[in-house]
Amino acid sequence: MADDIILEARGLSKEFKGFIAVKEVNLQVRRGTIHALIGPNGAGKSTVFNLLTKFLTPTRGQILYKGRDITAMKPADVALLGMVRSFQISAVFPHLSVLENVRVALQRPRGTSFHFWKPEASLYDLHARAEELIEAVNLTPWAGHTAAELPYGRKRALEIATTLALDPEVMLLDEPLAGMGHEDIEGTAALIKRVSADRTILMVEHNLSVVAHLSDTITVLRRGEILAEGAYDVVSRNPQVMEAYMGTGEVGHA
Amino acid sequence: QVSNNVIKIGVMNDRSGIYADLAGEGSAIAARLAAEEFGGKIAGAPIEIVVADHQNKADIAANTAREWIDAGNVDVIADVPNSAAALAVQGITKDKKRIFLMSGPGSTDLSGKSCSPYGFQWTYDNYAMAAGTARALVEQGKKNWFFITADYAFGHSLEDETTKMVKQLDGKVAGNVRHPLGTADFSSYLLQAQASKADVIGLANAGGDATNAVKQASEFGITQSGQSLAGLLLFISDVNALGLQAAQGLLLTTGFYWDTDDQTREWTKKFEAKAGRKPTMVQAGVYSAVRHYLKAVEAVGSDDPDKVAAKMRETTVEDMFTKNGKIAANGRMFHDMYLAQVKTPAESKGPWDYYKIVKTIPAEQAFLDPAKSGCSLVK
Amino acid sequence: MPDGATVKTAMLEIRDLQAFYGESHVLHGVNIDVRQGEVVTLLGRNGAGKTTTMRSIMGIVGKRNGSIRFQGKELIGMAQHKIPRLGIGYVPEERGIFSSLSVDENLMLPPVVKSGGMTVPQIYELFPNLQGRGTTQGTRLSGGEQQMLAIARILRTGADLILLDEPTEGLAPVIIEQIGVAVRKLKQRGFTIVLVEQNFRFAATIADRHYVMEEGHVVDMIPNDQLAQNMDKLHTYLGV
Amino acid sequence: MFDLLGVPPQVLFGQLLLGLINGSFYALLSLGLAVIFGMLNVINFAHGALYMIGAFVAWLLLTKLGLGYWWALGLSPLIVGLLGVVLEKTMLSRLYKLDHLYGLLLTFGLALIMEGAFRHFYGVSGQPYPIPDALKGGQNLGFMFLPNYRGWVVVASLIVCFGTWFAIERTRLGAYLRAATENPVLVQAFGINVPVMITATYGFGVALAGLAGVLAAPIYQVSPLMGTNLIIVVFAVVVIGGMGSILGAIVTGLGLGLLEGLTKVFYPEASNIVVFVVMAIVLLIKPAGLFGRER
Amino acid sequence: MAAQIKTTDTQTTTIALRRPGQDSTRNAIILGIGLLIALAAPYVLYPVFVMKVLCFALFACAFNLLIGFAGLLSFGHAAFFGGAAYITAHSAKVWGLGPEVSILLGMGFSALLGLAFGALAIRRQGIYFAMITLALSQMVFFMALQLKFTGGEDGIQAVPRGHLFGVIDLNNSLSMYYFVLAVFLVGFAVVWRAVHSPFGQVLKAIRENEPRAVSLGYRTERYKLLAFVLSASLAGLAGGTKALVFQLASLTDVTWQMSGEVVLMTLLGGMGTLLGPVVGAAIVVTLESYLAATSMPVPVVIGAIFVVCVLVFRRGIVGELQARFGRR
Ligand SMILES: Nc1ncnc2c1ncn2[C@@H]1O[C@H](COP(=O)(O)OP(=O)(O)OP(=O)(O)O)[C@@H](O)[C@H]1O
Ligand SMILES: Nc1ncnc2c1ncn2[C@@H]1O[C@H](COP(=O)(O)OP(=O)(O)OP(=O)(O)O)[C@@H](O)[C@H]1O
Ligand SMILES: [Mg+2]
Ligand SMILES: [Mg+2]
Repeated sequence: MADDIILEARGLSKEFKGFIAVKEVNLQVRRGTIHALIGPNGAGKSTVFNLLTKFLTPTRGQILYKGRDITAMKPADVALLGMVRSFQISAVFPHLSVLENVRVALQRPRGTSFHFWKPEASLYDLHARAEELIEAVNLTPWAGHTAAELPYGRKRALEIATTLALDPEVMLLDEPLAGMGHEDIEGTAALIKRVSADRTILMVEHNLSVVAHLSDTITVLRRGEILAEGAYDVVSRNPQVMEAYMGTGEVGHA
Repeated sequence: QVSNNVIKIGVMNDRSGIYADLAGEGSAIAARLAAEEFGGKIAGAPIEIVVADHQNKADIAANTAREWIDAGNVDVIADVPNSAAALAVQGITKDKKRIFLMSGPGSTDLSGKSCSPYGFQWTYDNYAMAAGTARALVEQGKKNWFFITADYAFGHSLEDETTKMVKQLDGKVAGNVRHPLGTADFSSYLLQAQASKADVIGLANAGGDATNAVKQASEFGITQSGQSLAGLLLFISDVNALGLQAAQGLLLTTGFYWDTDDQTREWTKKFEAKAGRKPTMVQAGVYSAVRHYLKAVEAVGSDDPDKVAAKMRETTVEDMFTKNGKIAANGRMFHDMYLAQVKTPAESKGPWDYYKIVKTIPAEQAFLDPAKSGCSLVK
Repeated sequence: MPDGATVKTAMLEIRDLQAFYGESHVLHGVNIDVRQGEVVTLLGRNGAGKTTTMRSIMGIVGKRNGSIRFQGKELIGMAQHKIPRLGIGYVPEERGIFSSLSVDENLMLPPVVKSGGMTVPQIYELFPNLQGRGTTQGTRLSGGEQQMLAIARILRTGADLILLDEPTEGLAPVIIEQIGVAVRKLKQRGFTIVLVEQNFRFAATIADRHYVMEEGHVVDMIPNDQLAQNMDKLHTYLGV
Repeated sequence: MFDLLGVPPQVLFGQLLLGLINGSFYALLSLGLAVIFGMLNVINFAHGALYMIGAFVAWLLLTKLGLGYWWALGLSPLIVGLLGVVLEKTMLSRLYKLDHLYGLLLTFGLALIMEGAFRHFYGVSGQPYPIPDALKGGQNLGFMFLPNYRGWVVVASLIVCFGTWFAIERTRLGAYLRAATENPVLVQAFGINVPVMITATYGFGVALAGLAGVLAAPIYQVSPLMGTNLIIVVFAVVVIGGMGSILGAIVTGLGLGLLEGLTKVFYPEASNIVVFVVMAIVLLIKPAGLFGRER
Repeated sequence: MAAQIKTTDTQTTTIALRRPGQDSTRNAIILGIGLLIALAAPYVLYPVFVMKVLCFALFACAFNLLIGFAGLLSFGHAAFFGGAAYITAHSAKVWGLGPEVSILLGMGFSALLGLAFGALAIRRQGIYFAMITLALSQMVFFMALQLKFTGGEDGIQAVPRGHLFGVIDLNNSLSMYYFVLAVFLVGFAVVWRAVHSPFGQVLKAIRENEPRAVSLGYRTERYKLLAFVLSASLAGLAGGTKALVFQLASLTDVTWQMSGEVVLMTLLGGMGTLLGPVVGAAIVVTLESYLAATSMPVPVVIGAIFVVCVLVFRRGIVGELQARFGRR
């Protein structure tokens, strides 16, 4: 069982000048699952993300990735270990083309990224793989455009493609569907499902129908603490969760 | 025989930077005045004057000098304040065998280890400025010195020369303090100088550093409290900029003062008509040097640099700038210098009436013995 | 259009509004009426021009033509900073919380333009999350908290027309409910609200009428009580 | 009597006092820079040139119109401020939408023009400007002779510095300004006339430089180059204090003045470098500067 | 959403990026013409002048590598340029080393200096970065002024050009010229290659969105630092070469005005374009030598060009031409 745990937080806490944003969080993410992190605004979801990916340093606690303590690592090194994140607000390289966006991620594992004496053509063999990824997120018609030209929803898709390019074992997605139109949501949700096949996904999302549909395990955070954990059916019937997060359910996302 | 049938004089100096006031366009005017005395022509060849701004950059100076000589038929280069620029030009004129008349630069290297058979250092040098003032003051009994020195080669050499002279005359140095180039505030250094109880505070710096130091010395009441202030390299343009209120009482050495005799006054009138102000010693020196050069050309009937240089060395310099000036083997023009004291506002009768000539320093005392200059031309 | 704009005073009248971002023509003749005390939503897909409509009202798009009258005053041609002073408050889509300002400073930033705005205690009551966070740097708040702050600071100003651009984006359902409650309360107090929403289930709980936009045009107007009949149409518009 | 590393205490007191005086100059200049940087995100490279112009305006008022120091103290900052307003309206305001570096480059060009023009017309050796009669003379403090004028400079600059600090940090104005730097469009949409506010800010920041210029005129030579050397040190002060931090600018200005004063006594060779050394150390420990916020 | 996609547009990924064939022929033509001009130049123009242009062009290219492709504005590049000049001059004059070794020493010095500056400055961005580099370079200026070996305001004069590899006499101005041209071409090629390399790609990505690059596993500071060191070394190469051309190293080259000048050259020619800095350097150097003989105040003219460039001409000459003739 323990081997199954790919990512684990033990007693994770984060304080900002006296304000406790995350408090004694123990989180276990099992290999090969989609794990959702939900909770009211300000519950500390993004902060947990930032802690896990080392964009923030925890005040207390320990982070284990594949059994290895990564608490003291730099963010870039965490990514090198195969745990890659997306951002709550879309993060692309605006003046690179869609293809180049993906290629930048693809070129990283090659170890030639410091090679300032090699021609760009040494990267052209990555194009086939990049085009595959772009195809997978339905961006093929946009491949030659610069990322800045894409509509918001497409940028999110591009971000996912870029993240996938690293073929991460663990993907952390912070509100991947936020700001997408209805027409994109379904497609992206399906995409997430598809790519989860051979990897682990930890995501923050407010769109409950998607969360319900996708996730194997749900952890509910409230005021920095874990309120409940389990499958959607269990969690969503928890009265505390209903009070703190779901409300009466009548205005939820379409 | 005149090359290209024109005698072309290149006046190169700083036309917009820190030396623009003491050299600048005024030096060009001075050169033109010299040319006019020959009717603008020698042996049928017209005298032409070109100017360039070296912007105090040695590379621009070098480049301009090279281009002037290679492509512009310039026969002689004059002025070039800023020692770095002058050293660069000296190197080129030496290589290319062209005469170089230095009025602006003060580095003794120019007639020392970097001397050239074609280079003539005319008006002053740092040794003369420093040693002249030091000797005069020590002889007045002001034996205890304190230096406020600009912390780079120029300041160090000015301080060294003065110290040597002071010690040689049984004076002593109470202390010194070094300030960076471009210091605005001297109060801290002045306070240290005051605390040293020295008789004389020697300012081994130049330009804005020197004027700021003088101005603040007066603010802190240095001279009133009995210490003397000696500017080791100050020009009349600096005194003019300071105003007599701040500069009064200051001692300095100069190679020329416009109000010395009728001849200088007469020439100054001509200069002032064109320049709108009185000449500095550098500008007057350009006149004297160019005139001496032209005289030599006239005498030899050719602008061949070797012949002209030889002729220049043979003849003594006689003009409103100096009487009986002699050019030594190292290219140093030996002439009398003056020790001047800045008048008080009450003593001054009007603008530019700034100096009391306290003493004439004979040429042999004013300048370094060529034998000790380190110049390889001196046997 | 089947509304009786003359029954109540029209507070905001938009006629044939054209708007441009540089070369690109984004709005092609938008007509909208909002009456005093109403809650009106603008629905439409991404890029339909909803935000641009709001920005046109505030005078912060590149170029606009047509007519926008607020309480009888023409806004087109008016100096930008005078428009809010007439009593219009704007909560932008991207929230616009200032990172160089603390939460308190963010809250107190917009000048009060009319009396009758909410007091700070009332605001804390509405958005308890904001309480006690006064000295935190504005952008250190979580996404949802920032949204609350953005709404809260406009409520303080006493503006009687409030433009809310996607106020529920990124908010937890329970907070969305709270905001719904808040909007209804504001309506009771006599505020007029124009709201851009993607979440039309939410919109349906609070709005009087819905304008549907597509590619820079208003293509339909559905009163809330006829929503049920028009559900199919709406689904095609929004591509749900 | 005890000596401190060979320096008698009297001398040390004197040096500390002088450091404070210099520091107040730094503070005044870096304050203007900080105000402009904080609000416009522009590093005003022309600050030194405008400081110089402030001094020159005082000199011109005196020589051309016969208006003395006290007139200049009021008029000169006003004139420099107006010049700033014109520069902002005609040039700087076109650059806000672009990378902030363009503001730096523009003001760099402007500085060259202004200094070059003054050099061209007034030469470089500078012009004398007398100490006003009311402030002539000095006090013998026992450990040093303090010219009255220097005392006045400290008092005047400290008052201006803390007045400005108060106006910006302790009133609503400051919040408007900071918000407008970040998102002018939105602040405008709250009903605030941002362009006017920004113009006024630049004018004010520049007027501070002009004021420093007038204060400096009787101490230093009024020369076209007077700003050039100073400005880089002032930049370093602002970096150490934390760019855009008003309080940082003031405190660091004073502090570095003192530190520099001490260096001039103990190790004068390093007195120009000390500021940069401090800067390097501060940046290693606190990259945003002593009082700066990480953005 | 639909409004944005022009469905008539039949873009496919194959034509998505640059079209290598067409682009490289055009590049080859431009470079070929440039090379011909450069080879012929010393017979038409004054060689020392052209050498100066080349040195500054290389300096500007080095600077451009940083601003144009990594988005970092260094306002202290004079420290590398001038610093290397001193080291090269000292090696050649005092230690009597050959020109190639002297230049390499100068360059090595700049690289180390760049490493030190970079380590301090890289932590900040934008204006902060500019200010820090400026202040650090001022430190170098004061050291150059005060240290013994630099000769203070006189600089190091009469630096021997020596014999290249002990054989070719560089005192011959044509040999010197072709040596400088070769140095320039090597430097230029390094910049060109670096920009179009895997490294260049990462650099661009970092400039665009640093946190994202970090999240992809790039240790961005190291990339920026490498770019900085590269740029500093090339600036040093230019400075060292210039010291041999003029046979002198002086304070001028370490002043902050020099740092400003290289910014001007790059801005005028076109930031982020490969040829821009070369064009900009040629214009500024020509202008300066032309102005030297007129009575126009040089700083005013230079300042005015700066202002005009920033206000109306931000793409610079080459950038403007490229925009006009539709090249990316
Ligand atoms: N750097 C910071 N300084 C101070 N407080 C912070 C900081 N970062 C986050 N916080 C606070 O920590 C709490 C958790 O924030 P976080 O962004 O993790 O929330 P979240 O769960 O992601 O919310 P949302 O769903 O709204 O994005 C919030 O109250 C926020 O204000
Ligand atoms: N600053 C801008 N410059 C150019 N085009 C823009 C700009 N802002 C928006 N657009 C374009 O104008 C159109 C309308 O955009 P708008 O933001 O009004 O849409 P929206 O209906 O609010 O969409 P969303 O639901 O995504 O917020 C879109 O095609 C968009 O791409
Ligand atoms: Mg979040
Ligand atoms: Mg919108």
